[in-house]
Amino acid sequence: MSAFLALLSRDLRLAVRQGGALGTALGFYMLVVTLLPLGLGADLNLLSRIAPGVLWIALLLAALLSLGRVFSSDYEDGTLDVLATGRLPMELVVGAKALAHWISTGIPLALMAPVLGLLLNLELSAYPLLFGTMLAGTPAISFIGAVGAALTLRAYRGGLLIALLVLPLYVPTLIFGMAAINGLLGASGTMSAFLILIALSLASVVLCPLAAAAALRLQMQ
Amino acid sequence: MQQGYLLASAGLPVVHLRFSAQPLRSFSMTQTLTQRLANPTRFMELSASVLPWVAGAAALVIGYGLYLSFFVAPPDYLQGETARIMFIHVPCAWLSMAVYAIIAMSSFGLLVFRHPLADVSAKAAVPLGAAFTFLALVTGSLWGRPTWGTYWVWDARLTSVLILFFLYLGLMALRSSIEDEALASKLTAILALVGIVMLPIIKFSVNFGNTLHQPASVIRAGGPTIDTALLVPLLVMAVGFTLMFVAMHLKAMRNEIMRRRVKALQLAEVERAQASQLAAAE
Amino acid sequence: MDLGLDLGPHASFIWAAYGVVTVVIGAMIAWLILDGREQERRLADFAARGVKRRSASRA
Amino acid sequence: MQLVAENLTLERGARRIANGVSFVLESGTALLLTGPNGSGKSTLLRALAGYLRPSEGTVKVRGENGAFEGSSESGEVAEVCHFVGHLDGIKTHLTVKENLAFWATYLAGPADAKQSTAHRVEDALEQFALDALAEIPAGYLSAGQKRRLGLARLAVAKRPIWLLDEPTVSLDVASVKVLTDAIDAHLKAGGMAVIATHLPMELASVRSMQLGRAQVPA
Repeated sequence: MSAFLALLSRDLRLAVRQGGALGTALGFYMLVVTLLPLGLGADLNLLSRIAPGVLWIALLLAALLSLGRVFSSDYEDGTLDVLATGRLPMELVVGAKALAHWISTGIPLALMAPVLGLLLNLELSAYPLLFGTMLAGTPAISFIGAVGAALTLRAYRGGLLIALLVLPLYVPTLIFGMAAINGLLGASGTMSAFLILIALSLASVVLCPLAAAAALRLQMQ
Repeated sequence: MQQGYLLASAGLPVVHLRFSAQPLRSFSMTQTLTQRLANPTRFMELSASVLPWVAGAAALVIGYGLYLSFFVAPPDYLQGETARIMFIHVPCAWLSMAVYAIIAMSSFGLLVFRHPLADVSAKAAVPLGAAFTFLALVTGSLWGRPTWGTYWVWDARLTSVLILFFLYLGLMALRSSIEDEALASKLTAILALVGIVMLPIIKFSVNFGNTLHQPASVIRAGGPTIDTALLVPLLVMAVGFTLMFVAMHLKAMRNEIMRRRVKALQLAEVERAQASQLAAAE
Repeated sequence: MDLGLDLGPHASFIWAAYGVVTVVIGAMIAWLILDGREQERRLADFAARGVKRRSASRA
Repeated sequence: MQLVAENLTLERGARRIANGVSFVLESGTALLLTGPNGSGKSTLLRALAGYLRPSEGTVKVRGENGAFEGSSESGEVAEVCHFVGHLDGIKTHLTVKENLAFWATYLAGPADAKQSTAHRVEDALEQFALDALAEIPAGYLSAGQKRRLGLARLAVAKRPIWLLDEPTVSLDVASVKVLTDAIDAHLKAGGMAVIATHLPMELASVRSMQLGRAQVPA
């Protein structure tokens, strides 16, 4: 456990020291949300109706930006080789790194979403819900994304390839994330989509490290 | 011949089945039937004799199916003549999913059993599956225009087939962007397995929205709801397309095995050139 | 395109659907055959020059 | 303890790198792998660490009485070895001390329980003459200093098998001495080392194995 925590805290510390990655992701997030009303026309009613979807899609894209570096920096400087000689199974190495990505990128993006909601004329009452569903859905984004990052570690054209591999796999997260907000906001007030979203995140936390670890082991030969 | 070593040890008298670009080295009587079928050389012999028959059967069945679909099947009482698109749309849609299942099974065979033919099968099937998925989308949209009045609706089934198409594209893109072919095979296999786990979840999520599509009508409890006059041509076409896919898959696998043999030969030539250079230097 | 068939007002959609399927599948079959010929040619070329694979020489 | 390689055949892509390599390494001895570039030294080390799965043969660890303790295939060899490859495994945004402290926690095993992490880090800093640089971000170090930092990892956690790939590259004479002293102390304490090098190393108890060119087919 101490090895897991050591790795987690090292990755978080690096994220803070390097700083740039988070700033870029947040800036990108803001920019996409700004561009969409410019492209769609600034009809406030339309915007408030599509706001949850816009915020989710922009968040997916912003998270995707920072995913490429999750394993590649450790691969390039030889750290991954040494991590593999630890007592921590590769699955937990992946888990620690994906968790660090969630904490350092997923949570800040989720925190940012309500602020951007202002730009999209989203009702104030929706903010806690929006933040809550994003908090519930972003682990799936980090962990599914980790699989894509692991698969493309040694691929040329890594960045674009990750998007092609991972975005189709984000479809359930997107749909249930949207449905969760609509369900909670709507008159029905149904929780089912929100619960499914949580289940999706939990399942990806458990299953994705298996695939990512297998992919990493193959590439360390 | 052997490299220098400190302590001699006898070579293990075990036949190792492993993935390689070449056929297995030697065969003993202890091999099981599946191992023997796994031998690419054996596969080449078998497929050479089977392929013409499968291809011929596919041509005959599809020909008969086309005759049925155009000259025997009556127009649908609701959709009229356009229902004839169903006879090619449904087989393509069926193959789009069946081929992905074959890829997933082959991937499993490669990763778990290191079956030497499994990767050849997976690699050969991906472009074929992508093509059938593409055809399912195009024919579906051409069917949708007269029926729904629009080329595309965001209905659950169409959307899942579209995402399936993206998964196929991902498999092709990943394989083509990794230089080491053995590594590319295994990573693509992992992606294919991730895909097969995600597909039902994607389907389920997409179903969360409303569906305009007609509910599954061929296979369902209580018997098919399609009129037999339409069902017979549909089934004939489905069988024909499946046979055609089998023939194409066999041919693509044969090509892939030959391509790998060519690579092995090229490599052998490089090594030989190196050796003669070395001998000349000494 | 008159085969003695009257496919109604939407005939063009039906022909387009069958046409696309024919073209795509035809292209795939053509590619498979040409690719197969190319590989056979290269193998025959190696055989003519007497180059053998590592495994073949040992078996 | 013994490190046993049996009839290893290694392949990279479709290329055969090593064929039928076997050796037994006893406690207290080092094995020098020599040979020209491309002769498979690095590949062999990676196979010993368990990164590369041999296409034939096995790597095993045996205990004092010759009992089987683990194989590289199942990762048990990796857990008892230090691997120092061409890359140093250093994070340039962390200080020298933070780099070592991370590895000290991450790589620690039961053998390290007696000493605190901080203590082990201090020892390693001292041993590899890095104490003056402890608070400096690793990105500012020279190539030789980075190499020393990478090698200092050997001292922060006790592991019986050291796998070193060209460890003397970019080290000055004094640092090479520090390294050979560290290896000698490790061997004296019952450890083992497999070292790929193109330079001779003066060690107390050493055998060497010459790797030839990749084998050419008949």
